[in-house]
Amino acid sequence: MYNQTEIIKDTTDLGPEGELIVNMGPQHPATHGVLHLVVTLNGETIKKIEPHLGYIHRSIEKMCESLTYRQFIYVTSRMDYLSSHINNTACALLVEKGMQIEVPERAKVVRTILNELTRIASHELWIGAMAMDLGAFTPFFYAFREREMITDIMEDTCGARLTMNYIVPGGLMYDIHPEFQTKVKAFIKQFKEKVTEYEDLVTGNVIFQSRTKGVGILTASDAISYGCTGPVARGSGVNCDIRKIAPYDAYDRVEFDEIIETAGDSFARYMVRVKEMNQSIRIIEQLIDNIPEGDFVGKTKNVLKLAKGEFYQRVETARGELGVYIVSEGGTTPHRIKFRSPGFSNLSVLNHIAKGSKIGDLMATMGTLDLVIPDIDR
Amino acid sequence: MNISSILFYAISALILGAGILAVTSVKIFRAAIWLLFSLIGIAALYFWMQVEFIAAIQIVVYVGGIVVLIIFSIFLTQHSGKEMNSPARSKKIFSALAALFGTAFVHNLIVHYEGFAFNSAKPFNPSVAEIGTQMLSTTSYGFILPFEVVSMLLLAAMVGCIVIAMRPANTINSEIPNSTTLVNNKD
Amino acid sequence: MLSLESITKTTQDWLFAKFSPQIALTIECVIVILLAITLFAVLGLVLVLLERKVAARIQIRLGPNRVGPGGIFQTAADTLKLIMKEGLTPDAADKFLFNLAPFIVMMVAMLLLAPIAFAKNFQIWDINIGVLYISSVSSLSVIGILMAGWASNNKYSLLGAMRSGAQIVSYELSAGFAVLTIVVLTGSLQISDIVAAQENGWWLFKGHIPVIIAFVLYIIAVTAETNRAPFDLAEAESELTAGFHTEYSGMKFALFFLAEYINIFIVCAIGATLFLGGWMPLHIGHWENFNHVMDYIPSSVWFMVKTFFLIFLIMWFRWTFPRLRVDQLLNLEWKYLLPISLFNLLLVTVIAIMGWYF
Amino acid sequence: MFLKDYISEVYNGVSSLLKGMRKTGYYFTHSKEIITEQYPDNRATLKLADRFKGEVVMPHDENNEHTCTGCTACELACPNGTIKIITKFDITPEGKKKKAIDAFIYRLEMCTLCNLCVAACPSDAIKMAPNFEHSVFDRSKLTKILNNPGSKIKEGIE
Repeated sequence: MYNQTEIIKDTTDLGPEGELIVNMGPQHPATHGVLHLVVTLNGETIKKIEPHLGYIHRSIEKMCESLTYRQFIYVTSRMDYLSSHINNTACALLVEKGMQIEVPERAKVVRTILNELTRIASHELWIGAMAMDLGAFTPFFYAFREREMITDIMEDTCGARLTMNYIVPGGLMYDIHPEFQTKVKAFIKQFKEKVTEYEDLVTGNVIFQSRTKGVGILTASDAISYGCTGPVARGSGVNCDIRKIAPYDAYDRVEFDEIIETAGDSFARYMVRVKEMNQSIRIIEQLIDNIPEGDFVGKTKNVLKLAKGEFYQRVETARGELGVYIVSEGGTTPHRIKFRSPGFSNLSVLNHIAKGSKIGDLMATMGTLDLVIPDIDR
Repeated sequence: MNISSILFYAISALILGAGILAVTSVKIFRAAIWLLFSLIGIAALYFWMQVEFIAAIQIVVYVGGIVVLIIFSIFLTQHSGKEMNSPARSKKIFSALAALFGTAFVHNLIVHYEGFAFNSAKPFNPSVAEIGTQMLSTTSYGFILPFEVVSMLLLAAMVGCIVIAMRPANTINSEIPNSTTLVNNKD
Repeated sequence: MLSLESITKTTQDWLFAKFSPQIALTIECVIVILLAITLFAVLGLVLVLLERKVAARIQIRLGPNRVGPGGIFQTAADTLKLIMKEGLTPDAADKFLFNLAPFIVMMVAMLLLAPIAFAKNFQIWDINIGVLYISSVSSLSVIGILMAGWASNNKYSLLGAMRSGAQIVSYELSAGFAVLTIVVLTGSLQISDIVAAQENGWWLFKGHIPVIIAFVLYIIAVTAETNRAPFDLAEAESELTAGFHTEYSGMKFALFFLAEYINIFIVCAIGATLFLGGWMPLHIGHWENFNHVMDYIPSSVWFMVKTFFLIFLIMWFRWTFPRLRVDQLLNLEWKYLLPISLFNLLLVTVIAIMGWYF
Repeated sequence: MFLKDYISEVYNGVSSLLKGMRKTGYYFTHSKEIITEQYPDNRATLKLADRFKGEVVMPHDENNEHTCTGCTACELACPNGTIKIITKFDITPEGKKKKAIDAFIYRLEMCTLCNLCVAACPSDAIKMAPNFEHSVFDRSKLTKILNNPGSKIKEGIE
């Protein structure tokens, strides 16, 4: 890898053969956080991209080792903060699996609904940010208007808008808000009306299409060998939806399609996410009227202790497959914890797929990889 | 001395000063910028002479075209920011001699034919339509032949550009993925 | 009726009666310069506020509304802030050119103001090659941008300047061809002649579909020439942070910012002059009463309304479309706009020769 | 056919752009779609969700009594060490010693508002309050003592 002195040396001078080395980030409007890309350019053409991480490293894995199985869940909200619910679900599922806790049906269904709402919210934010990367500012505000409805629902039920910490091992922290169902239905209604706006402004737009079609092409075999998951891999024709492959919570009882596009370019990844939002709506519609009555949290011991051994649980976040791996020594805290975050693998293909394209294409490619830097750099 | 002649001397000073700076500057980009000012000064001189059409063409061709081209080629060279080495003394002396000789020659020509007499005949003010007609006329003093020769030259230059800019066809479609390599990893 | 024409005429008469011609001319020059600077300041404030309000309305926001009623002093406050900020010059920059560049850009914008007819007989310089003058002088602004990009000694700036250079040089062609269609129809390059030719109807309505195509091409080309979205590659903030003015701050940045808006005003004013009849009121055929009512509206109001309509159109583009990529930008010009405008010019020439316009 | 493709390409491109402009034009002309909330001005009508997790408070009743027994369950549940409970022994009228809280120290600047302390409390002595305007000029003001001065534990709470 690069060391710091090398970075400084390289970037103060022109490289060999007229190469231009540009530091994009850690403070750059298109990197959505503190990602640092050392981009080697030849004119406008990209020759090499080297991502540099570490600007927002908070050693979350190490922190989790000193927290109990109830406490460590809240930290995971801070990894991929746009799908914090799903991160929390992954941890709760792992603890439940390790201790054989029975989760009530009500909790399972509510978790599923909330996970799908989180996915929609994340994709809404992504669609706005993606349009902004390509220079269209307005869709951002339209997307945030719908996302605001979701965060309002979250605020009502979970008490927070971004880092909810609503899911506990065994179920939910408290019952859903009495108006939860009506609000979710109102959201579905508005979403279905307004989703055509993205088609008018973004999807169908000739400039947007020409910016994304045939750009950043990732083949299916490359997607697998780089470990890509989520919409990035599904845009290349790999079916890798954990909700289908290894259903958790209430995903085994709902009907939905795994969206797969085969083109592998930025537009395919874009379309996967847009269509996934519709599938999420479909899942929510099936569940929202059928939330079973009963307890919202299962019976758990006061002090949670995982048996000695190794445990792994994977879920599908908005960005791809999140894996939680715990080595337990039988105590109240994990001995070793490891998160397999989707963003890290998705970022690793950037050099491969953006090489040889223009700087403008780098933005389109990076936008559709949907990078959340705290997720990559835990 | 009226305002008009003050303006003339100011413009001339700009042209000559910028010209001297253009040849003496050690930074190539600055030299280009001084050349630009010199050329703008010449356009200003045309405006002063009230031949606006020529002045506008001077700006379009020299400033908007040639200087921009020069600046672009400077950008494409590597060491555009570095200071150039000062030329050898013998080169300097010969350049100065050449400049002096040129000045003397031009001066001699002007004195021989017209002198510096101020010609105060009626102002030269052709309409744009007249210029257009003259450009395409085949009568005496018509410019149709040079006009067409220049068009041919430009056409040749354009064809040359296109040939240089075209890239080989095989490099375009090499990165499209093969859609038959789709893999399922269902477990 | 109080019009700008009578004011200028009385002023001029008074000056020439009171002073010797040379002094009167000098005083007139000073007045014109003061008026131009005032116009610049006012336009800068108004257009920036207008842009922010238009953007806010399109983006379902309210926009600036805290400084003054409805936020009308927001841009004044911003200007004050920019004046008080330190104008930094990077250490490794070519300091002379770095500081010169914003002034070049501003100067070009000022020069372009000369031949614009703001109202009936209210024009700084009715030069006989008006349109050619505008297209030649506007080609100078690219020099300022190239200078700024190079002198900053910043890679983003350099890339932005290169893009901007390629963009302006190529889009000048189709803007020029669009302007030429009107020149062909009018048979004159002088602004006052072009306006006078539209007395019985604007060229946009008189000239059939080719002129409408030329109008569309003109709007696209000038949007690109003024570096506005969707052609704002020179300052594409998601790619190059701020392009050629990355390193500028304080008043030097403000000059670039102001010049951008002044340039928009100028190209829109020219567009309004060429295609929408300048200060000519809207006249429809033989509706005498209607035409009479329209004549009561001062010519300066007509001019401003048309110009601001075009400015709004350009703002509307900016807040709707994504940005093009640099090679697509050049593709658009060389593969679409240029062939269409060449063909269109041919069509207009045929129409002009045959006299098929109204 | 080449020319036909060319023209249809131009037509489709332009119509897609016009579609987008129609949408933004719609929003430009419909001012009731504006969603801006003018925050400090709308404080009076601002309605926060009742579950909003803003800070931890300890409710007291009209007799200045709370229900905290000082069991330190919240202190143990907190992942950040936000809560510190200092206990003392009160002498009840019967002459018996009874454990009570001296100070319930809550450090807002360290709190992640995860709600684990509230969930852990066996006697519902603390809860989350929907306050979000927490900015102060001095960091030490964020360290709060939640029990009111002179407050007592409610009768019958063990």
